[in-house]
Amino acid sequence: MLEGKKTATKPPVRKAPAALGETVKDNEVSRRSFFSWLSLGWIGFVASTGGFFTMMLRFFFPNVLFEPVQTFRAGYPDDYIIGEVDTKWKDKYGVWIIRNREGIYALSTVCTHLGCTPNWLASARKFKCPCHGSGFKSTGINFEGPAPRPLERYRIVLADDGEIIVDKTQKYQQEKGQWSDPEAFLRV
Amino acid sequence: MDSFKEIVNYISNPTILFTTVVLVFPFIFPPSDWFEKWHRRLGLHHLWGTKFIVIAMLGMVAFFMYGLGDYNFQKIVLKPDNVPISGLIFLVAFFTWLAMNQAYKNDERLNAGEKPNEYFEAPNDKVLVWPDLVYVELISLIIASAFLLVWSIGLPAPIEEPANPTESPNPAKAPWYFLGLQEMLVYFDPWMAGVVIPSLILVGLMAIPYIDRNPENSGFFSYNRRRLAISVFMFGWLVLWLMLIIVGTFLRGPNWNIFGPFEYWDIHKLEALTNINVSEIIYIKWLNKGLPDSIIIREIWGISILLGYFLILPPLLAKTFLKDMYARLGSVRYSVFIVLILIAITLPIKMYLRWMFNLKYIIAIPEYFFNF
Amino acid sequence: MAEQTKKSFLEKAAESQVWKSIFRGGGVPRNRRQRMMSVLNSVFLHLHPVRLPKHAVKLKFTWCMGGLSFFIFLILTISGILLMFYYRPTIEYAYTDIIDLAEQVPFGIMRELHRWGAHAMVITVWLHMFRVFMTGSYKPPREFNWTVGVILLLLTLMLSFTGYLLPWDQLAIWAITVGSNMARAAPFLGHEGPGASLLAIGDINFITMASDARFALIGGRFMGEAALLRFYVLHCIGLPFIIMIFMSIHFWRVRKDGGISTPV
Amino acid sequence: MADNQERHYNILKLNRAFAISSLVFFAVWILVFVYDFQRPWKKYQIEFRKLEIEKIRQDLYAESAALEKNSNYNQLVEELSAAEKKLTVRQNELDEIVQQLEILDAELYKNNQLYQFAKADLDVLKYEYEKSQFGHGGSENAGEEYGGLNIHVNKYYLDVQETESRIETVKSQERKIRKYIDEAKNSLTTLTRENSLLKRRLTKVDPEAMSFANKIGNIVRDLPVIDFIDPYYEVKQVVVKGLEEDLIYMGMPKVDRCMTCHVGIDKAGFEDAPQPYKTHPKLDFIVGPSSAHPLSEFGCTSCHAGRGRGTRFYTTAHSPNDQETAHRWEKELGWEPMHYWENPMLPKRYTEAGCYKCHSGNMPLKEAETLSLGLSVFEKAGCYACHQVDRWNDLPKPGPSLYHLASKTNKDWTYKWIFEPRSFRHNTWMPHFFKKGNNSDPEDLKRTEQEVLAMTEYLFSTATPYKTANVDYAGDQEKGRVLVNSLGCKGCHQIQPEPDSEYDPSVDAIRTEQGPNLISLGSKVNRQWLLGWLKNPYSYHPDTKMPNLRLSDQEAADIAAYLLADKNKTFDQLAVPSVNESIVDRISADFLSQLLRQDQVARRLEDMEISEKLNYAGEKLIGNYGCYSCHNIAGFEGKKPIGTSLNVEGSKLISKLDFAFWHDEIPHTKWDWFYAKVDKPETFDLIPNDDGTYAVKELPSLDKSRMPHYGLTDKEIDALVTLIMGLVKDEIPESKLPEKTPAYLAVTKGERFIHTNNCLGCHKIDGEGGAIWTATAAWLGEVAGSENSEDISLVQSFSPPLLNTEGRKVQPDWLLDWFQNVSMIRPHLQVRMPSYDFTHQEWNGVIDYFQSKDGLSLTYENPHSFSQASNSYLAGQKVQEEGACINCHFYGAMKPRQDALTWAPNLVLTKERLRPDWLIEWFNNPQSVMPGTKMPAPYIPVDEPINDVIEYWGTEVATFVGDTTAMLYTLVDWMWGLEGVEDVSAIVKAHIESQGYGFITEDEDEWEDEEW
Repeated sequence: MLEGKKTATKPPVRKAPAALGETVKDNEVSRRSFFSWLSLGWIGFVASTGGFFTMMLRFFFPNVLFEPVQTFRAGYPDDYIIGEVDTKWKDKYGVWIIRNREGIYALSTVCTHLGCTPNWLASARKFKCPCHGSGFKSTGINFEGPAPRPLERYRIVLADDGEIIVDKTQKYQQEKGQWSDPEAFLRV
Repeated sequence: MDSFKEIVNYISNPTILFTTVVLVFPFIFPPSDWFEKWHRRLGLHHLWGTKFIVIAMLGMVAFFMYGLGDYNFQKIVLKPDNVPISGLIFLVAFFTWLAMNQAYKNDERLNAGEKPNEYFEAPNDKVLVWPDLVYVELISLIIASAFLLVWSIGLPAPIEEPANPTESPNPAKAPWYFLGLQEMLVYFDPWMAGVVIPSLILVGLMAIPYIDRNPENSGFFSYNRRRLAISVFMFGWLVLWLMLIIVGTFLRGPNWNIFGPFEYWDIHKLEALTNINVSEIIYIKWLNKGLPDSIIIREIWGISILLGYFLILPPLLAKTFLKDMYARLGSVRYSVFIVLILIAITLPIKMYLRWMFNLKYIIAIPEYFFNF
Repeated sequence: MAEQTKKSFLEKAAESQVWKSIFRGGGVPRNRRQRMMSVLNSVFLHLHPVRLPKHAVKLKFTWCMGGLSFFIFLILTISGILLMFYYRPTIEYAYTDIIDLAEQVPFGIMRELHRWGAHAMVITVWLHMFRVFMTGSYKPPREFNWTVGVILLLLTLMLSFTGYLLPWDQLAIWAITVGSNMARAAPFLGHEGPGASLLAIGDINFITMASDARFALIGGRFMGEAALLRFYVLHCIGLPFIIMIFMSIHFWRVRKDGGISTPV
Repeated sequence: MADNQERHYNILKLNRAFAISSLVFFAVWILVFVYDFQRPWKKYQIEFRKLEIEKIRQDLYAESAALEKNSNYNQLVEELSAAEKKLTVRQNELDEIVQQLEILDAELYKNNQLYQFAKADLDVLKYEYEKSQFGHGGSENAGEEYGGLNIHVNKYYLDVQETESRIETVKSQERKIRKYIDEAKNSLTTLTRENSLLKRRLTKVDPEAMSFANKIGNIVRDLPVIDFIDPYYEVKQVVVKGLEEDLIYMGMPKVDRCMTCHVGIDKAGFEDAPQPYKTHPKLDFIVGPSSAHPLSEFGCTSCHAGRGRGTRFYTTAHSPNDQETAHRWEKELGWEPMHYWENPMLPKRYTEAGCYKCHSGNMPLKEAETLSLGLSVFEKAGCYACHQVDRWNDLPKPGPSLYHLASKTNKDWTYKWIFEPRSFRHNTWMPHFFKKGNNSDPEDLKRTEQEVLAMTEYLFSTATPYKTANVDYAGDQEKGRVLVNSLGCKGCHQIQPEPDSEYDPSVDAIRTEQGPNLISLGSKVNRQWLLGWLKNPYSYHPDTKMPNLRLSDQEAADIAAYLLADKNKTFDQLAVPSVNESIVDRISADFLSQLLRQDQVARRLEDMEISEKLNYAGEKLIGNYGCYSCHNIAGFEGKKPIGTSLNVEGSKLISKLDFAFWHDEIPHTKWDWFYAKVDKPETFDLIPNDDGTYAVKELPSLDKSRMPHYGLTDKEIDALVTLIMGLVKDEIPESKLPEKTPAYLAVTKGERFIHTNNCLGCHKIDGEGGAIWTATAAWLGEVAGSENSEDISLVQSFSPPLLNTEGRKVQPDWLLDWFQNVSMIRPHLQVRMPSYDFTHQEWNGVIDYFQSKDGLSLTYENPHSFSQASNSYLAGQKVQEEGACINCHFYGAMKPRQDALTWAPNLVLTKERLRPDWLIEWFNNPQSVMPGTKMPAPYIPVDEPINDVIEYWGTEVATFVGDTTAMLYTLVDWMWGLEGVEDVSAIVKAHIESQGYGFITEDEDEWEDEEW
């Protein structure tokens, strides 16, 4: 919209002096000058209206949000051992952080069956839901019990200082092919 | 009686319900001479006779009364926000009948060379607004107000447990008038079902007067001379809109599974929902290799199918089946009309593809949230 | 005095200067002229023409659905304004205020009236449109008014949709969540819509959870306080304002386009 | 067109007007956008970004330079390139693996899909089957179907697993091939982590380090209108849940946006940057994410106050620290006081006020020196006596009891003291009620003199006698002087005849003012009283903080002789005016007229004798001035204090503070009002003149400000104002307060008890306290010469012991016994642990404090068991022999071999007194437990060949070689077996009297080297 305004305002301005140069007698109206003043007026008016609507639109996006923080800092990649499921954030944030050979991912601790919280059984290397027995592999893939789909993953990225940031606002579902999203998996 | 319930439950399955309705529909609302012939031959025109509406209404009332004796039926039908939909079923049935009844009568008059019923009052033979119309309006207002007040006393507005953004009810449903769209979500991605289709519905509705240029039959009920227009409209309105709302409201239960009206909403019920994309069928099932890395190569088949559907089919139709229409509408109107119709038809097409081949997406580009 | 003039009190009142000034001299219309004037002279009845084709007063033809839609709209406006005196659109109060409407507020039935009226209006609007289609009343010169009608239909649905959130219960927020999640899939405008990820320069995505169409609608990344307030304002001020403008156009065009459609 | 009928205006003119007006309109719109875009905080963020870029660049430069110098790094780089070269040879194999993997992946995909499909169908069948079992319909042959499909599914599952294992095999081959290169890469990554992180950070902020697309994006993201999407420059805020802003009708969670301009507040590395970019001090303690007070949990204004939502300098309600700053702000930032916010930001000097609202139970507050000083002064000056503050509700009155005043001193002294206390003792805490700005007119002086006379009269007429045993020892001044220096009096008292011009008030300094400055006592008290007091202070005043030092009669007499020798001649010569009846009448009339009519007053006065009048006026005046708030005075028991309660003084609305005629001279802020009030309490009775002088408001005598003048230093007043500003009504939720564990509560309570009773005047705990050390040094200087008094370790050894690890150290039941019945532990000490009359509960509180502080919670322990026949005991005997503990320690009655200078506790006491666990800790490293102790770690064989050990130490000791703890436990066993005399005080006394300490006054160095 802004660009349109800029380019559109130029030609009439250039025309205006020519129109003024003509002597306009009493009620006689030069078509050219009539056209350029009028169009200038309309261009200005439409642009202003555009400004008004831009303001309206922008007004709907406040400069700060009052939403609870859904991200947390989960330490450094080195804090996590390859091949292990880290349960230290389970109670506080509802997240398991798992590191495998390629990288790190954050699994939601909500069972996809009825929303209970499964447990990590280190010896059997699986998540087992105590409610109805759904089982998930360490990747989050469901392989037994009634759970209809794999556990969800959360967005996981590195902060500027190299700390891991887990963002619970963004979920990735395997059955939707979202696990291939670069932010669903942190390569280290 | 249980077997009756089981039969109802069984035919409530959208595959059966929808197929039946789609097959029967053109015979009830015949769009062409051929269907018209069978419509008469099968005696379906009696549907719009006075006797039928009495029977139909009594039948529907009887069904609801019977159904309300069933716990599961009662639970879903008497859910406060579902009550208007029950009302809607009766109202739509009645008014469809009323419109068609008058239309058929008018058609007969027109066929007999008479003017339509509404014409009896010659243009000069007008009535004054005071008091006839004003009075009728006042009485309507009183009745409507009384009706709403009775409704309000009889049925408390729902207030459920306090909002909890972390605990979603199962199933989580949109307001009932959007359930048709939510039902489409089963077959389309949200950008189609939630954005493109609703927009096209609105555009399509607005475009009706500009596409339907048939100057006849304005100002009175009629069917015969507008049967294609009415048939198409009826299909959209009754089948694609209202029926999907009813399915979404009454038949969709936990995990968005289908439940018959007399079926218990068992949260454990499972439906096999493993679906497959066109690219997977081609590359993995048929060619027995992995999916190509390049998105374009991977989805070239789906893209071709879609391009063929939207770019090749319309001119083809214009030359064959819809030759007359093309001539009547001209190219612009025809293009708009045919594209709208084709998009509307994608819904049943995708439904059947899903039911028959477990097909999920014709084009699947989740990388850019572009799935069709 | 009453004996002298033998006029009833009402008749006398109808002759007073006050009455005449208010009702433009109108008494109970008794003859054709008065019947015409009663419509012409009333700002409310003036919506109507003076004369109509006969079928326009036949319910069998009109179904009265347009009129009912408008009337229910008036009921909704009045009951809605009353509800606003008790309802506070904040996550702290909204839910409990609704409970209080049912439990404590005198004639809290206003809420039922409002809710069921809203459902009824959606139905009457649909049926009105159905009738107009079936009688082919959208044909020239009424094409544009049909379009306005479609806009009114849309606005009716949006009014109902925005109102649905206000009780702030599970029913409300999940219905709106499901409904508004569509917006995040809007092509290019929703952060999960096709093409949105293409609107980026370098590492900066321009369509994100905090800048897409859904955000503009609910005022946040999640259903929360801002969504409630936005829906409330839209429901009580924004949409009624717009729908009234379009209703005016609609009614005006009905008259200007030749009144109710009639067979040629 | 041509005919312009029915027209008024020339259309061209209208067009022109339309064009111009809409262009102007458009220009206005541009202005609107510019106005909205130009937020004042943006320039700070832009500026900070430059600082940040500069800093990261510097860090990166330094880091890269360090890396280049790192030989390890260069070697790794070489290794990597070598490994890569090697790998090229095997590239074919790798390619093949990639191909294999592709095929396998496709296979896995397909198998997996087959499995998933079958599994889904199976699950449905399973449900159908189960449903049919339940009798809810479902197909009848579901069971069969289920079984059949199950076999399929299992087969598919096996297929999937098989493919997975094949993939794993291929991948492990790949890993094997890439092993070296991967390892090298990994160690290189570890080494360059810091470097790459800095680079990453730089690419985020520094346009020059950005890719081209990001450079564009960097500009676009902050353009007007679209700067909501992902702006770099943005309003930052913290929503503090739980801490609320008091909005009168309700509390709202605090929202602080300070970090919008103070961008570097939580980023280390900007400590030297100018404001507003500076890093917050002590990030580890406060603000830092891992500190006890992270920014996200506490925000800013919860401590600093201010208008947290503001994003402009003015609207945030900044407060200047001084007038100079205020002027600078006015000029540079357009600052003015924010009048529309009750809690403007605290000026820097009062910042610590914010600590108090959460830590009101502590004393001292760590990291809050000013506030601690404020608490200390408030308690010491007895502010709490007149101004009720819940924290101090349980304390006794701060001043001495006046019940037996007549037995202590005389009327003249009392008169002069009350009239002007500092003329007698320059640094007394007794404040001046008279000769203040509002009562120093000649007329006022005449009246106040009579007032003091009346009060003195009342005090003496109501005083009851103090009965003491008549002691008739002659005292020796000189001995008394030594005793005052050595016994420990100076832990609480000073003897400081002249004011100290360099006096710097601090919590520590005030510890030596626990008791009065002991000067000029000869002008004040009578000997008999002093003897009685010294022998047992509680007999004179049960609530006194002065403890019983268990003085002998001779010692008391010596000290009294010393103290009474000092007289204040100037003070003695001050005149005491005679009673002026007419003034006394006026004073009495002022009080009487509060109850009686004028004529009744006159009659009453006629009926009264002069002494009656004096007594009457005195009593009323004591009530009026509130003397009874600080002192026990007969007739005033149970009376409420006269001052305003200060419990929520910091939250008082500023409109409730009367600035009287002070419009410009005192800024209208709460803290400036409090400052003026404390500094010069009568300020608001005065009217400032332009020339800097004051007039006094027209006030009846009884309406004048009575708050007395303490003569505090600026630092002390600031500290008090900090405290008062901290006394707020904010409700802090438990979640934001320190967790109230029993240990925390015990420590907090103990710290306050220890502070109130001045334990740290003598003892040092963890480096705090020990005010008495100067006195010890002085005493050492006298008895052993300056070279010894300068030896800090010697001073330490002759000062009261450190109480580090006291909880772990002693057995609690022994400690309780000892507290109640103090006996000698350290034989060489002159300084004496006094006897306090604390209750059991109070002593237990102290013990609980020690234990909780050391992380112990047990109150009962198994006694240490040992056997005299055990190896351990025998080994212990050997170790103590070799270690020659007897050099310093008593073994019962057995005297140490060395001189009294180095004597140490009787080891017979140990088994009753100390905890074995602590002894091991102690033996391991005495210096870490008690820095500066003269105790050496016992010598034990550790690394020596076992045969040598057997030879020199014996077989018993040899069994413990290799286990230091067990070896040290042998000493414990031995000590537990040690029997003998417990009380060696007689031996010690005799020894020191006869042989002295044996101070070494020559050749100091040799002494140190040899012995320690």
